[in-house]
Amino acid sequence: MSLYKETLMKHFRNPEHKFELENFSKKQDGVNPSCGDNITLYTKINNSIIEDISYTGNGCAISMASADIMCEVLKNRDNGVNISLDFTSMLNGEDINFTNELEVLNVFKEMQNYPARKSCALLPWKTLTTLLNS
Amino acid sequence: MSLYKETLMKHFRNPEHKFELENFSKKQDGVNPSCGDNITLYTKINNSIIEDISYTGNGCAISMASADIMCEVLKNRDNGVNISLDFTSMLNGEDINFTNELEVLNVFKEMQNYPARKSCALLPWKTLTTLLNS
Amino acid sequence: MKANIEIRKEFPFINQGIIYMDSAATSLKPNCVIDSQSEYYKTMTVNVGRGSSIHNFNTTNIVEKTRNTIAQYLNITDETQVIFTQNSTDSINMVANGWVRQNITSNSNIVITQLEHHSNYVPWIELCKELNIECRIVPLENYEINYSKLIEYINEHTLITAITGMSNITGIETNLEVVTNRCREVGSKIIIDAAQLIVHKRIDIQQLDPDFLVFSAHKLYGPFGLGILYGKKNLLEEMTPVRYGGNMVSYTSNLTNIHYKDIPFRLESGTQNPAAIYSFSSVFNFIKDYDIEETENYIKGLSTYLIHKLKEEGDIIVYSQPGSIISFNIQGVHPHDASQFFDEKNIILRTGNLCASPFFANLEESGVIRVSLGVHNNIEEIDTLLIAIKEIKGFFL
Amino acid sequence: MKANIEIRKEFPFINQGIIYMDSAATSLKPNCVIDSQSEYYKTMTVNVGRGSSIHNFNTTNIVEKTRNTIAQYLNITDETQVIFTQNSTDSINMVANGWVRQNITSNSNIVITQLEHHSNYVPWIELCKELNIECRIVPLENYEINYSKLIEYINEHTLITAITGMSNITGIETNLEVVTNRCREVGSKIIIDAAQLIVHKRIDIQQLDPDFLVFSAHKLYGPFGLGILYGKKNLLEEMTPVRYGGNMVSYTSNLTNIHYKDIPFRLESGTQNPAAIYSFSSVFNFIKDYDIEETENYIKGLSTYLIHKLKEEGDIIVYSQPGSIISFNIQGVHPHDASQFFDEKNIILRTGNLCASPFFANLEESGVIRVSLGVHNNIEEIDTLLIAIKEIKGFFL
Ligand SMILES: Cc1ncc(COP(=O)(O)O)c(C=O)c1O
Ligand SMILES: Cc1ncc(COP(=O)(O)O)c(C=O)c1O
Repeated sequence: MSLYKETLMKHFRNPEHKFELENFSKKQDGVNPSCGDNITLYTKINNSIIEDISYTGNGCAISMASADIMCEVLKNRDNGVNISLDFTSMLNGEDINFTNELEVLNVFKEMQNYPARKSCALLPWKTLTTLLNS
Repeated sequence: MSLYKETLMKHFRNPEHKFELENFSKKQDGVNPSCGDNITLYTKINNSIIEDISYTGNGCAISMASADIMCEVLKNRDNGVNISLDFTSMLNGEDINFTNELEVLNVFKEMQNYPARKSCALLPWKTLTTLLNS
Repeated sequence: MKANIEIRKEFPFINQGIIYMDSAATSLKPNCVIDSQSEYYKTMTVNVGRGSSIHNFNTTNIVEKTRNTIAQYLNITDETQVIFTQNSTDSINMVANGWVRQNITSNSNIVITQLEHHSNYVPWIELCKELNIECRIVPLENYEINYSKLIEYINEHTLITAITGMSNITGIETNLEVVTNRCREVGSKIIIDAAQLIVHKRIDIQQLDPDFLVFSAHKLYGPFGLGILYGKKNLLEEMTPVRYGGNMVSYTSNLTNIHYKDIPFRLESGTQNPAAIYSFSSVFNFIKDYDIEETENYIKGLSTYLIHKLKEEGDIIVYSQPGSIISFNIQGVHPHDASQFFDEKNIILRTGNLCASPFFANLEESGVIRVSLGVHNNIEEIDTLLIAIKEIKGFFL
Repeated sequence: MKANIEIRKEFPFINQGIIYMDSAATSLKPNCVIDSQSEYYKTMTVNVGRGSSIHNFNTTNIVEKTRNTIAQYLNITDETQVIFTQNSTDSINMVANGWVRQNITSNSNIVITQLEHHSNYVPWIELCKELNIECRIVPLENYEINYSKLIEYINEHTLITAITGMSNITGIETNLEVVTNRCREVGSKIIIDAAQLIVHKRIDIQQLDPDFLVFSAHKLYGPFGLGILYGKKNLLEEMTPVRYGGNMVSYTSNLTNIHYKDIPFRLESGTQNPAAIYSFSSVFNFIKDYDIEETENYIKGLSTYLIHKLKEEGDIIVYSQPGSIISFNIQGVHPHDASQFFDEKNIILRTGNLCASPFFANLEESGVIRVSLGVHNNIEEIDTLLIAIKEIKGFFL
C-alpha cells in the first residue's frame, strides 16, 4: 500500500499531539462531510505565532496522521495559512516540494493519485485555515 | 379517412340536437381532460324515461358527432346506462353489434383502431352516465 | 453547419420514416446521448455518493464535471450555483416552495404572464391562493406579452416575477432585458423559465443576470429525468430544501441536530441520476458542431416558408412569427380532427392547448396545431406537412 | 435458478473484472434494462402527454402499461394507486409534505426508528421541528429495532409511523406485521420504506396493507431517476401535490380556477421519464427468471459463509445476520482506511455511515464496511474479499 507510508503510520499509531491543550486560546471543530471524520484543533497563538497546537478527533489513518504531522510542523510558526495553501496545491497535483522542517509533508504527495482520499488529508488543514481566519 | 364516416360528418356538420333544451330537468357538464373538449347535456326525464335530450359544447368532430348521435338514439328511451356500457365495450374492442334504432352507433366501431381518439367518442356517454347516476 | 442529410443520421428516431415536428415537446436525441447513457450503465453503474472508494469517487466526479460543463456553457462563474433537479417543473416548484414561500409577506405580490406554460403558472397561482397573496397575470396583446402592462404590474411589492424566455405556443422570444430591468428597478426577483429558450439561444447568465433560471435536459437533446436550476448564490443558500434525505446530510449529532452540506448538495437529496447526467454531458460536445445562430437561421428559413405557404392557403390563423415554433389553426377544423391526417403521414406534431391554457382564455379556439422545428427538419418535410393541410381542408371545409 | 456463470453474463458491468458488492446502493443493471432504455430513445422518443396523435398515445400507453405491471407485481388491485416519482426520497417527502403536513394537529406525534436511512428520517425530523410536533425515535437494541419500545411509542396520537422494511446497514428485515398491527390498533397511518426490501422479498400489498409504501427502481435492477409511491386510494386523493405544472391539469377556467385530473396524474406533474419507465418494465420480465426465494437462499448461503469466516478471523464486529447485507468493522481499523485495500482488488463495496447516521449514535464506531450481495455474486468473490480483509488486518494491526 503505497498510500500508507511508514512515517504516516507512525504518526497514526503513536500520535504526539493528540490531546486537548491546556489553556488553549482558540479552538476549532472541523468535519469532513464526505465521511464524517471530525477533528478539534486547540491553539495558543501569540502575536500571530502558533506557540502551541494540538488536536483530538476521530477519523481514518490519513486524516489523523495528517493532523499529527501538521501540529508537529506548525509549532512556533506564523505562516500557517501559506503552508496550508501550498499543501492543498500539492495534493491537487502541483509540483511543490517542501524543504527543511516542512519536508515531512512530502509524504502526502502520493495522495495526488488517490483523489478519493484527498479530503481526509486536507481536513486538519482546512480546519486550521478556518481557525486562523476567524 | 376511414375514421370520418359520412354519417359521422353529417351529424358534425348539421347537428340536430345541438342547442340548450328549454325547460330541461337535469343538466350535466363533461370535460375530456386529455384534450379540453367539453360538453353540456340537457335532459327532460320522466319516470326514468329520457323524454328529451340535447347538448351544447366545443370539441372535435368525433366528440360532437357522438353527442348528436347519442341524443338521437336516446330520445324516449329508459336504458341509457346500459347502452352506454355496451358502447364503451364496443370501443374497447368487444364484438358488439347494435341493431334496430341503435344501429347507427356501429359507425363508431372503427374507433377500436384509433385508440388515441376513443375518449372523444366516449365523452358524451360518460357525461350521460354521470347525469343518470346523479 | 453540417449538411442536413448528415445531421439527420445523428438522430436514430427519424430514420424510421418519421417526420418529427415536435421538438418543443422534447428534442430528438442524438446517438451520442443515447449511447453514453448505456455506457454509463455498462461501465460505471455505481451510485454517486461521498463514499471512500475510487469507483465511487469517479462517478461522483462525472457528476461534478458535468455541473462544471453546464456552468461554463451558461457562463456561470461558480458551478455550485447549478442544481440538478428532475425537470423544469421541479426546479420552478423548488423556488416557489423553497424560497418564495419563506420570503413572502402579506402585501407582496407575484407577477406571471398569460403566456406561461402550466409549469410556470400553476405553482404561482396555487401558492398565492394558499397564502392569500395577489397574483398579477400580465395579459396578452396580439398573442404577445403586453409589456406596458408588465411594467405596470411589477411594482415595489412584487417579490418575484416568473416569466418564460420563449413561449411554447407562439415561439416568440420574450424581451428579457425589459423585464429584468423593470425587476431591478423595483427590487423584484426574477425567475426565467428557459425550457424553450435554452435550445434556441446561447444564454449568458452573467449578462442576463436573472435571480433564477430553469430548464430541462430533455429539450436540449438530453435525456428525460434531468432538470437544471440556476440561482444566485445567496438565494440558493437561503433556500429551504423541498426534499430531505440522503447525500445532503453532512453529519448528525444527538439524533436530531442535522447538519447539512453546502449548496449544491443541500438541494439535491436522494439518489441522483448519474446516467442521465453523464449522458447530458455529451450534449455539450454535440452542440459544438452546431453554431446556434446558424442553426436558428436555418430553422427560421424553414418556418418563413411554412408561414408564407399557410397564409397563401387561406382560412388559417397563424399565432407565430418565423422561428422554431409555428402554431396555427385551420378555421373550422378542430385541431384534434386534423391530427388524424398528420398521423397518417407519420408526421409527429402537437395539437391542443399545449399545457398553456391561459393563452386561450380570451380566444375562441381552445387549442392549436403546433409545428416545432429542429435542426433535423428540411423543406421536403414542410412540403409533406402542407399536403396534409390541403387534405384536411379538402375533407372538412 | 440459472447457473451463476450464466447469470453473470446478464450484467455487463461486472464483465470488466469488477467484484460488485454494493447492490444495496444500487443493483446491477441487466442488459435488457440498459437496452430497452436505448430502444425507447431510438424508436419511441416522444414525450408522454395527452395529445391526440397516435405516437403520443402509444408512449402514454407504455407508461400506463408499466403502471399496471407494477400494480400486478405488488398485488395492487387499482393501478391508479401507483405513482411515479423520482426515487424513494422523493416519494417519502411527497407523503410528508402532501399528506402529513395537512393532517397534523398540535398533539399529534410521528414515530420513526433509529434504524432509518436519512431519506426516511430527516424529512420527519424537519417536519416535526417546523410544526413543533413530537417526533418519537424508536431506539435500537442489539442493532435491531426495539419492538417493545416501538409498541409503546406508537399511540393514539401517532399520525404516522415511518419505518424501513429492511435496514440498509444490517440487512435485517423488519417484522412489519407487528408494526402494522400496532398501527391499526391505535389508528396510526404507516409508511413503509421498501427501498431495500423490494429486491429481496415479494411484497403483497393486499396482505401487508400499508397506507403508503415507497421504493426506487434503481435498487430493483432498474434505471436511476424513477421511484414509486403506493398509497391507499383515499389518502392519495387527499394528497396535496408537491409539484404543480404540466400534465396534471384537466382544464382551467377564468385564468385562476384550475381543475386537476384524478390520481395518479394529479401527483405526477412535469415531463415524466418514459424511457426509464419503459426500461423498468423490462425488469419484471427479467425477474421472472429468478425465483425470489431461491435467489435469497443462494445469497444467504454466501453470507453465512462470509459471516462464519469473519468470526473465525477475529477482531471483527459483525452487525448483520445472514442475508444480503453484511456490515462489519475490523476493530482498530477505520473503514475508510480499509477501503483502499478493497479498491486495489477491484472490489466495490461501501464504507461509512451509509446515510443512516442515527444507527451510530450510541456506538463507538462512526461507520462500517458494508458488503451487499446480489444474485451475481459467488463464493470465489467472497474468498477474494476475505483475502483483502486478511491483508488489512496484517497491515494495520
Ligand atoms: C433503506 C433506504 N431507504 C431509502 C433510500 C433512498 O433511496 P433513493 O436514494 O433512491 O431515494 C435508500 C437508499 O439509498 C435506502 O437504503
Ligand atoms: C415553456 C415551458 N416551460 C416549462 C415546461 C415544462 O418542462 P418539463 O415538463 O420538462 O418540466 C415546458 C415543456 O413542457 C415548456 O415548454
